[in-house]
Amino acid sequence: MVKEGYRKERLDRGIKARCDSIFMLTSYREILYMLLPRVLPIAALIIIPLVLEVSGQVYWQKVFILACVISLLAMGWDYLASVGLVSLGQALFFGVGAYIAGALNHYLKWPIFLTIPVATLGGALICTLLLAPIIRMRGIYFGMVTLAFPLFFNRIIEATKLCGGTEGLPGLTQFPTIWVATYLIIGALLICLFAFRRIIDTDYGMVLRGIRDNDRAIMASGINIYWVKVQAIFICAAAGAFAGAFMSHHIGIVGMSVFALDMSIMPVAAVVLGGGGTFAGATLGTFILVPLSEFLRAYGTLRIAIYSLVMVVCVVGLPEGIFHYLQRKYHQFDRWVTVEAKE
Amino acid sequence: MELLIYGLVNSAILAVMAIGLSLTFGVSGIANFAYGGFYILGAYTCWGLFTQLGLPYLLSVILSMAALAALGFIFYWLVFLRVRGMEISEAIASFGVGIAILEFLRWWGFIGFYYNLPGFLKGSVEIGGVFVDCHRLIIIGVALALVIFLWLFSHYTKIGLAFRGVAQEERTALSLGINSDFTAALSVAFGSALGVLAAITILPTGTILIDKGYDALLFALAVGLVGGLESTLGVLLASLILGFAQTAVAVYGATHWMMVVTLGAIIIVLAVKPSGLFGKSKELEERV
Amino acid sequence: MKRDLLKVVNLTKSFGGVRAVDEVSFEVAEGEFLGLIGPNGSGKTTTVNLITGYVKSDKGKVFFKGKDITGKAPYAIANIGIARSFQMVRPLYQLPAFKNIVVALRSPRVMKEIRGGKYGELDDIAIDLLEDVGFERDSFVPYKLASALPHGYLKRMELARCMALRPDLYILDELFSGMSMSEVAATMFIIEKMKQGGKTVIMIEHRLRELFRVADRVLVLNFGRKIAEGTPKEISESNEVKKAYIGVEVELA
Amino acid sequence: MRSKYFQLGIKGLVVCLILVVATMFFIPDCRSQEVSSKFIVIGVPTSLGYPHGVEGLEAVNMAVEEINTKGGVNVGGVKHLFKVYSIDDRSATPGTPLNDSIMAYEKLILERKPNVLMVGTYRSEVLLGAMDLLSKHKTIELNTIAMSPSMEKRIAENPQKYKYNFRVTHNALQMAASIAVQGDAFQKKFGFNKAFIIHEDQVWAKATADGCEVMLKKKGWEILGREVVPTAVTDYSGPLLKARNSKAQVIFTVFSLPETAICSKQYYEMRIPAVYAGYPSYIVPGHLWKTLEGKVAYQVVTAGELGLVPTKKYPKSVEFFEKFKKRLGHWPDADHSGASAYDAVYIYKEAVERAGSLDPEKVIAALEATDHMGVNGREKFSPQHQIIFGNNPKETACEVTFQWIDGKRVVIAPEAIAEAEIQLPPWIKK
Repeated sequence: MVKEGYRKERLDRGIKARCDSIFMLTSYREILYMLLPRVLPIAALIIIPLVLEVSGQVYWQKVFILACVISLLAMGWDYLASVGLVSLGQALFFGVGAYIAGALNHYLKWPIFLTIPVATLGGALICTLLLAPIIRMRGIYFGMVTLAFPLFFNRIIEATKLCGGTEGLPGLTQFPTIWVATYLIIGALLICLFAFRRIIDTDYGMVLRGIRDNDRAIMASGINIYWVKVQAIFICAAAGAFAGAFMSHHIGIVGMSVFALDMSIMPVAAVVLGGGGTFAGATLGTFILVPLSEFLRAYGTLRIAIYSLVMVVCVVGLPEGIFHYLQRKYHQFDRWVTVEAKE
Repeated sequence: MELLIYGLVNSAILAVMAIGLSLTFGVSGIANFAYGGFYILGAYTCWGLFTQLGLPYLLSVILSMAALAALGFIFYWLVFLRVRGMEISEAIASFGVGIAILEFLRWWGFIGFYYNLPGFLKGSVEIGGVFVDCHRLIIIGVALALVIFLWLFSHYTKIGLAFRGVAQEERTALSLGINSDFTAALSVAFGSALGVLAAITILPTGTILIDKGYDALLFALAVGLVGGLESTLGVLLASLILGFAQTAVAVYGATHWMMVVTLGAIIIVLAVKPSGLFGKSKELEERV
Repeated sequence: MKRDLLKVVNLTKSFGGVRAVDEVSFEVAEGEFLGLIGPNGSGKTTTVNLITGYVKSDKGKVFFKGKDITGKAPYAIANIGIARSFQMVRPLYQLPAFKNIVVALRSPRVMKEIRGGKYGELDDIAIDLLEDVGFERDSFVPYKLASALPHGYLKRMELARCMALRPDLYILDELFSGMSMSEVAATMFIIEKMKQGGKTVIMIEHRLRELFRVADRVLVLNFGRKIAEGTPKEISESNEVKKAYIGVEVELA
Repeated sequence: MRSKYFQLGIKGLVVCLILVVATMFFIPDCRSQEVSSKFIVIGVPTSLGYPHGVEGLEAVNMAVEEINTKGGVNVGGVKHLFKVYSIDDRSATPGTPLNDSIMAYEKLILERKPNVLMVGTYRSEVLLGAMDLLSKHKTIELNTIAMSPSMEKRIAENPQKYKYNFRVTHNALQMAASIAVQGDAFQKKFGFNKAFIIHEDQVWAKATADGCEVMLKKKGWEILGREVVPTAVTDYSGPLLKARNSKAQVIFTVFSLPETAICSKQYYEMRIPAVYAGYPSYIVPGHLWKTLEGKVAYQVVTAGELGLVPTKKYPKSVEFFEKFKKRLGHWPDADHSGASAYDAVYIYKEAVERAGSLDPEKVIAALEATDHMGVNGREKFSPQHQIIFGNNPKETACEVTFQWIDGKRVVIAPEAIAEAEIQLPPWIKK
């Protein structure tokens, strides 16, 4: 692939060079160039469940829903990472949301349309209060504490037999049809995707990103970074808690294993695979990982081994993430130019 | 008395488990999440060499440690080198490798209760009215020996000094002609070998099981986090604290809460002193 | 007599066994321009870090406008009205230069005065501020990513960020370090303007010629201790100061 | 450092990955169409990373092969063959989320359209969650691993909805009854009446221990204490010491996880002056004496299934055990699920033949009327779809109590099939 006497040159496409900050679209092709990458995935998200229905793949519809759920967690992770907080315990948000919705439905018989919002807000509040004391920690240390939190909850529930203990709370109200569930989660996914992208681009989002880059400079600017971080955790936790509440109603049971390690690892892996900082990368990552994991189910226990190896290869071989790679390829082109021989 | 002896045994187990992980982190700043995988892989390698190939026990212990050290070394060049500095990628990549090893072994058929390593000594003794099997006493011995050995190693040998150099200031070490990549790879190798030693010391108390790998990682992390990941003294102290806390809870409360105590300790210690009891990461201490 | 704006009493901090700052006390009056000098490692930056809350002091108190601000968080101190620049500039490299200033404009202290800050308004204020410190208004410079700007510009951007906070007290930590002669001259102009505007400034500097030109009073630190205090003229003639700066030619302004 | 070739390789890999995923999404799965109407499909959703699951599947395969070589099942005059599909629900691995295991169930049901599910999940949580799923898809399941009595409770509450679940193995309460039978033996021979209970933290184990406590108390036992051991613990000295300090004469244990082997070893090393008994199911397998270097000596164990601890008094069990051991190539590791999975296939076969149809409603009716002489004894379902256990294999299904003596499993209870009498460990002075 390396040509003798040539070297590769990488150029931005003209439209990209013009479009980075100021829009000067001059033809429908340029408009398409800008719009397609944004519209196509949304269209795909909305159409895929229909396609799956038509082709009779009921099971893959469920996989699709699972992918959306994980994707919410992954986007929450990405949002939190944009303030420099690396969470390894998305299962905490997921689990708290799931248990609140489960308990409200199981003990108080609240209907779904009440339990999910209450679980989303209440779960976010509880998680924020839990994480607030350790907000000063940075890097992998914050990650390790968040990793320990869900396991801690798991043991607490096991020890105190709270909410059904090891048996869980079975027989929760399920969604009336699969379509309600599907489009509810797709809607949540799209709202999160666009809201997060929007927030990050505002001045407020700038402060968020600034905290990750250099929190000293932000503090010297008189901004209370801890309060901003708390807000970020709240938003991330709300996304996670919604996912949890949704999931417990979707499968109709909530048990201790909502705090399982998989729920923490999957979102992180998805973001790393898809590429962080853009939210779209997180979504792309989950929509690769989750179906891949389902596909590998046929290999039994080997599935996890293959799956984690694929993850390792991607992390090691493509550190920027797939989304950034695709984005670069879309906006740039390579060409070979001759290398002038040295005299 | 029971509390004293079994607390000590428990602490020793935790210390032996954690020391490999903490060594690697202390030298190269790598949290090797594949540790659990190496731990179990080493145990099975030793089992295979000993029972299937019929090698002498000591030889198979040494061979399996050497094999895993080599694997750790290769693992550094293949994986860690490419993601150095990106903490999250490091954690995910190594964790992925660890899971892959464990689940591959499970798929290969290493399930069930056939796999057992002999203890170093049989029989049991009575100390102050409490029966302890000799093997557990040996674990205490191994833990002590390891700590002393590590201290001597890091203070009086050339590689050990290089380790310490890299641990303290990587750039200065580079300018002094220490190859920091080589040293880091060595540290991963060394950590893995210690992991195998830990497995061979601890697992004869039960049987070799895949899930023990996950436990080993969790406990090693717990001890490391409480004590400060890079400090040998911290590991020692943290395993004593956790070991006695667990045993006390088990004896006077319910066994139920053993794990809760461990995880609670992590959360509290990290919230109060983020670098652990004996950690020295200055950047974590600064109020920024 | 003007009242004291900042009062530092017996400030002490040790790192390990070393006493970085040892029983330092001084006051800054309103409208005063205080110079803080000393050889490398004499505890100047640590003193600033202690005042602005980046490092927790072992002993001693800091009063600002008569109120005790010891141990408050850095952002709180910034909001009370002490703005500082950093010796080692670490701007938000991922953001354009003017957005770096907008971050400071979004602090509660400034937002109270601006009220609302309609879309783009903050950007305009930021660009005005950058112009004040010598960024060419109609060029691309204010819009460039901070990571693409040369060091001298970043230093002045730090100054603009301090000004954005509209503080009562400026603490400038080695503003001139790493600047070229012409940049120093340009920045000196801004500093002099600040002095004329009656701003209260604490300035840490190694370029004594420039410092002595503007400073009302100079404080000398060595090994964490205050060894001398006085007008620039007194300081430049002090033997003790000369001893501290062995090998360094002390020039008169 | 990295060569260009390597980078390209990675890019290629990523592209392939995306392509594979895309194809999976859009190409309909054609495997589900190969199922012919001539087959009766048995789905085996279970934990294939654990002995219970693997051996359950093997036992199902063994029974299916036997039936198929004999010509299959006669459904209303038409011969059908059995076909087995399995899926790994990973439910025994602690890190698996609930939804993952339930998805495995759903995948199997939707893609293979099985007539019946066998063996089933490892974790009770998943069993309870799957009950709703089964009633939604109208699929019958014959469980042989999970032991939580909550299943019967739910069936009793809503028989119409949950009628699809049957359990061919014992449940926790029956286990408790068998442990109480052990107690009788101690009482009769040595006059013991002080007990200490240690159990692991699982739903069924808790239920078993509860039941055990009640039944032992009824028989005049004094329960000196109870200890719960969470999963994944490596040191059991705490509970054992408590048991010793309470001066108990018998320690009744309820364990299923393999790491509880440590407890057996520790008990032996610590020379606790109380007999180690109950249901420490990991020391059931025949090779354990060798693996644990004889550190299980004199421990008394109740095994769930007669077929896995055979006794000459019931020839059918020996016959099965030899066949099964030959097929596995080693001693069976699991304490239950092997023999009952084998029986489950025959029970289902007979039910289908009696119903003369594959319609779930009719098959359920036929299953409820089951009366089968299996390897575990005579098997009948209770109204809550649970096999009835008792003390004589000629009348009901049977659990076995044995004691490890000189490397052999010596059956000591129930009386109808006992080969020898119970013995005390030499370190206990009567």
